[in-house]
Amino acid sequence: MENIDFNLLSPLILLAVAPVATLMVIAIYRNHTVTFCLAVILLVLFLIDCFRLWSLSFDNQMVDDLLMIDKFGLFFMILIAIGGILILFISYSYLNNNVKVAEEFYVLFLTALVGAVVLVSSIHFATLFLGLEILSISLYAMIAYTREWKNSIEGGLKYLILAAGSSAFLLFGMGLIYLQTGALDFEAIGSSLEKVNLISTAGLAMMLVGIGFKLGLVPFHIWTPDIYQGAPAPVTALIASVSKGSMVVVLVRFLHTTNSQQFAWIIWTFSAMAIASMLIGSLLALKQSNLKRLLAYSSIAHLGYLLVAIIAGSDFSVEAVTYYLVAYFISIIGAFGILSIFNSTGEIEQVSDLQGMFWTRPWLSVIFGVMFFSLVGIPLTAGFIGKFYVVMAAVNSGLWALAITLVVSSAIGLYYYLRVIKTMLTPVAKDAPKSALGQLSTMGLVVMSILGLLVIWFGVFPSQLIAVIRSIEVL
Amino acid sequence: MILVALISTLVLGGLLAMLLEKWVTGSAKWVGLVASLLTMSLAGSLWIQYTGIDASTVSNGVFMVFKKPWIPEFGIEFHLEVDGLGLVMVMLTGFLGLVAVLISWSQVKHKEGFYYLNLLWTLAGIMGVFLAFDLFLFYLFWEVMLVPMYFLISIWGSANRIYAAYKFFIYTQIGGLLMLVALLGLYFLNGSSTGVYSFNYWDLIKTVLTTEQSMWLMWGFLIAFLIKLPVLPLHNWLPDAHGEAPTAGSVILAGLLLKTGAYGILRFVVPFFPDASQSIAMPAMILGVCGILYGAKLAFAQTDMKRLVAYTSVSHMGFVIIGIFAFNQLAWQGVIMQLVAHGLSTGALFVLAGILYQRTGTRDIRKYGGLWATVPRMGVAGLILVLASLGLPGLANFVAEFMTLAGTFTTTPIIAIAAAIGLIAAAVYSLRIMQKVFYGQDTASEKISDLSSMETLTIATVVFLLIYLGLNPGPITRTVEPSIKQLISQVETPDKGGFSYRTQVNNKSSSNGKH
Amino acid sequence: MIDLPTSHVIILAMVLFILGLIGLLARRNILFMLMSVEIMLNAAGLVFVVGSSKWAEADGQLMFIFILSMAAAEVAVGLALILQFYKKFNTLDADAASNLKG
Amino acid sequence: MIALFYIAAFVAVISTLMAITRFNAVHALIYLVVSLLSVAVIFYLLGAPFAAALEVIIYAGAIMVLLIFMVMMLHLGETSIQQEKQWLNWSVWLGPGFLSLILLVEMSYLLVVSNEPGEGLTVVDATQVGIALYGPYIITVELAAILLLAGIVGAYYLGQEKRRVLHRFLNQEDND
Repeated sequence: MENIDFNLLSPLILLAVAPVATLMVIAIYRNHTVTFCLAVILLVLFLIDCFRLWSLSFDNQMVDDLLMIDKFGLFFMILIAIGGILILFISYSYLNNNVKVAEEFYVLFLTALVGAVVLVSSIHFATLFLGLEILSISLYAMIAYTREWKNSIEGGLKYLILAAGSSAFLLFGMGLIYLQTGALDFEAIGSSLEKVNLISTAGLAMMLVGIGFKLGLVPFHIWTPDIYQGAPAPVTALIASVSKGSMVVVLVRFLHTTNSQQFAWIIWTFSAMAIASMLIGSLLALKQSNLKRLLAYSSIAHLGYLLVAIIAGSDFSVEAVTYYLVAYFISIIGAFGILSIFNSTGEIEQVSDLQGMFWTRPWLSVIFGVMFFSLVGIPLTAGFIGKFYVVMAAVNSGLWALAITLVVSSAIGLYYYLRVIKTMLTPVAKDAPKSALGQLSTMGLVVMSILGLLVIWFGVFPSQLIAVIRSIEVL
Repeated sequence: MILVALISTLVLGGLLAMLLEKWVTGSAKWVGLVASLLTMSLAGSLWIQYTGIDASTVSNGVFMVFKKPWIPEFGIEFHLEVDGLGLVMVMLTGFLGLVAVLISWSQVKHKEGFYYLNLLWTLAGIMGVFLAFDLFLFYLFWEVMLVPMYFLISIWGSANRIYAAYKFFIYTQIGGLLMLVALLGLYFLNGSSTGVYSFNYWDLIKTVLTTEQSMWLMWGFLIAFLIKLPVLPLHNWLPDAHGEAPTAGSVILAGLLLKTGAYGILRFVVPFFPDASQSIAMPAMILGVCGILYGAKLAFAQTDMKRLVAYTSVSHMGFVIIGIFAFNQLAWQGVIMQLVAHGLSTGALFVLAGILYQRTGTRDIRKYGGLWATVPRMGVAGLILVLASLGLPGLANFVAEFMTLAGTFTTTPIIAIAAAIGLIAAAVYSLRIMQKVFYGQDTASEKISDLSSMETLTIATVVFLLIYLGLNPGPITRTVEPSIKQLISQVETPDKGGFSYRTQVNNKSSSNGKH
Repeated sequence: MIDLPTSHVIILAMVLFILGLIGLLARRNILFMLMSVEIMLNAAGLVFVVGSSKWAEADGQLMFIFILSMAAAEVAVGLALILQFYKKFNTLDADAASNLKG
Repeated sequence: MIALFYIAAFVAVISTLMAITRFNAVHALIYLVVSLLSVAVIFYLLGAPFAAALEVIIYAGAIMVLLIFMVMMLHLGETSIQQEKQWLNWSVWLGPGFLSLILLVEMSYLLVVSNEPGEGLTVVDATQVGIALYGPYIITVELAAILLLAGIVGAYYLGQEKRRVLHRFLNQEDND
């Protein structure tokens, strides 16, 4: 504990204090708007602190082998904070419309972000596990937050059982590795993992199962669509972006630090999972008429793409993962955001709900279209550069099979994304009943516009972002 | 700057049309007209500039360069160049763009703002494809032209438009993504051997590849282009897309989009993979012949006017394939002639089909008949276009096909003979159109009006061009000659030709970059 | 002194883990599923404790303590959810929860 | 020593097996408690007395009792009365009781003889755990606190009732 630079830990401390502070304010004065503002302010402070740290030049510092404060982690902290703030803005009107008691949501939201931030800077099994669980437990409650809805409760419970089961896998795997190596921090594990051994192999395999579950990779993907559908849309956005993203980051860190990529079987397993995820995710999405399920299946495919970049394992690989995550964060938050910014009870769920939206709400539809184009990887959107990066990483490492699968999967993906866009363009019959969508929340629309512009900006001028990502020393 | 203006006029014009339509109803078409006229005149000025340049100072036809770093991290530049080949395609794009806008004038009645946005952006994408000399940029334009085209088909198309739009998009997208993978393969192979990672055309052209590598990479590119062209087993999307698209969409599809495929093969596949492409020449030519005959056969069997014309495109593009894989200058000049002639004649045929459809409400040629009496101007136009399509001497298509076949004959006579049979087939299906539509008994209950003055003007211009180029193909063949020579030199002595050329271009681009 | 081979303890942990897994997969009552998860977590804890003794370090036991706190938090949220679930569906049968499907 | 381990392991496996195969939730939970107790014995044998204590106090003691309480709350109506009658049946208690008895004997024996762990294993006692916990691992303790905070807030929010009643005993209290 000695020699800890509190300066470096300050963002974490700040964020950890945030939920407690929010809880105290709730205890004193219970008001939705006040709580919301407080949460936003705290997150902005966290963000500012991250930026301050980013601008300092410092050596990567480990905190007791538990956490690594480096630019890589810091980059994702910033990403998580920005994503978090955006989702908060979306959540505000949504909660106003859909739940009676909204204040606790912000506490849970902040704890979830603590978990994510711990995950992205984790270099130790203990912090990995705790970060993951803080995130998960907050999510269980947030998924079920609209507890008047059957779907929500069902989703929360399903997620709880499955996530806890997968945590058990992860833990058992960690335990076996610990038993074999006597170490819990990634670096020490890496140095003693060299020789192949039954127990450590079993441990890694079980960890793979756990991680596969958390990322929703095929064949551990079954939960994804149910949870995406059951959770309130802002929470789904959080799961799709922050939760999965931070897990990807910790996976990258783990593989990189322990050098697990030396084991051919891990690469093979990952490759198989990536191929299966890309294909099955895209194929199953074809049948969906529910937008959230559609996005869920597409997220399975997207995680497959990310896995391709991770497998590539070259210098490019980490860059590609990082860029892809940024693009994916923006697009997926945007896509889920649009489902939830209408000032009405409930949310847009069915693809058919969008019919004719282009002619009644052109601006919103354009943003939605941009998000979808980004998700499918059409040029001039951030998603395209992301996908380009991933294909680049794959080709650079000679992973032709994966690159081709990615191509095929993208082509299938096109079909269902286009279907949604087509629906928006199909005019509604004149005598059809008026759509049940209410007014738009102004705040939501502003956030969506910002996201839409960001997608375009990072798609047309990716240079700056790439330069920033390049400036991160690779782990 | 003209090069950028060519693209940006269309892009901005599209945006303006969309926005202005919101405030002033009916303004979109005017914006579209102005933008396309402006583009046409820019292309024209480029042409004039080109003719003014002494051919000896212009190495291989590249006479204007625009370069700006864009994503330096990947070695990506905003890099446009134009040479003779590009110039011809740009002219064609400008002209057919204008035709497309004019023909939409009275035919598009709803959501005009969005319509012209899509129309102009499609043209911008195509323009970009013909100008881009950075392969990333090329890929980008390649993809960008699809999305608005998809909307054009799926919103303003006819009954079965959604199916057609999907099919079109997915076919071309698969090709595009395969191209992306191959493109990256080339990029990394080149980068790892030279240490300079760049998407620059002139850098990548020098890539040293093993036979196997070049074979695989070539297929990646080739499939994308063959889908677009389209060659026989990959042609499936074309009749649907052409048949269901709105008139202007069909004009652009047949007149320009197909040409991007041929252009891509000439510009990229052949010089990048000279040996590999020569090694598959024979199968490719056989496919071309099959395409000619199969397209002709199916065209004969069609009852839907637009699908009929669409299948004739499959047939005509067979000549393009044959010509390209004949690997000689004459054939290639013929190919480019064919691109232009087919673009004009088929484009105009689609215009005519669109007008007929608009007047009669059907595209079933069995329901037409004896229209000559009621609409003589349309009849004359139809006759000339059909004759052009079947390759009557004196019209541009004849020159094109003749040159192609003559060029092919010197290398592979059998193919040329087989392809010539296609000309007879063309005569059969072409005359069937005339016979069904304009001759015979008039079955229509009500009279339809003849071509309006604007439509007459549009078609007359096309007809004039077809006749003019048929009598005097010089402007086209002369313009593309330097480019063709350069491309041929790549095939014959790939390494030497590439290097000597490159040095010249570098000198040129440094002096010309300031334009 | 009698030796206690770690491999035997690991076998025990695996048996417990697999029993828990079987329970998780086979049972349809949500309560049982939650219990099965607890069994699995407990098995994982056992591995850590063995490791702790093997390496004579406290780390493994600390992991066990964290597992314990996680289990506690999870059971708390889980029970609250089960309560709500019971109210909504009037059963604890997981198959009754089939609103979510595509 | 090793025999003790095998006995405890046997008890653990049997009781776990019983736990996942019972139809009655309370029965299953009681078997599960036994399973946890036997694991606690194993912890002790492995030289982790502190972990053993926590296993008994928190796992078996707190968490499982919470679960049992939950089950009892949820059982309503006629069927549950029937079940409750069954619970009182002594034969139900026989299995867990017997297994617990084995563990009790084991523990007594352990208390009498020395408790050196097996070869290759070292005792890691509460002191060491405590030093590690509040030394290098202090951050994780804080994180565990946040974990529990999230759990509490979540459970609190989801558990809130509009005083609608789940149990007949509570029903009466709510009416007044």
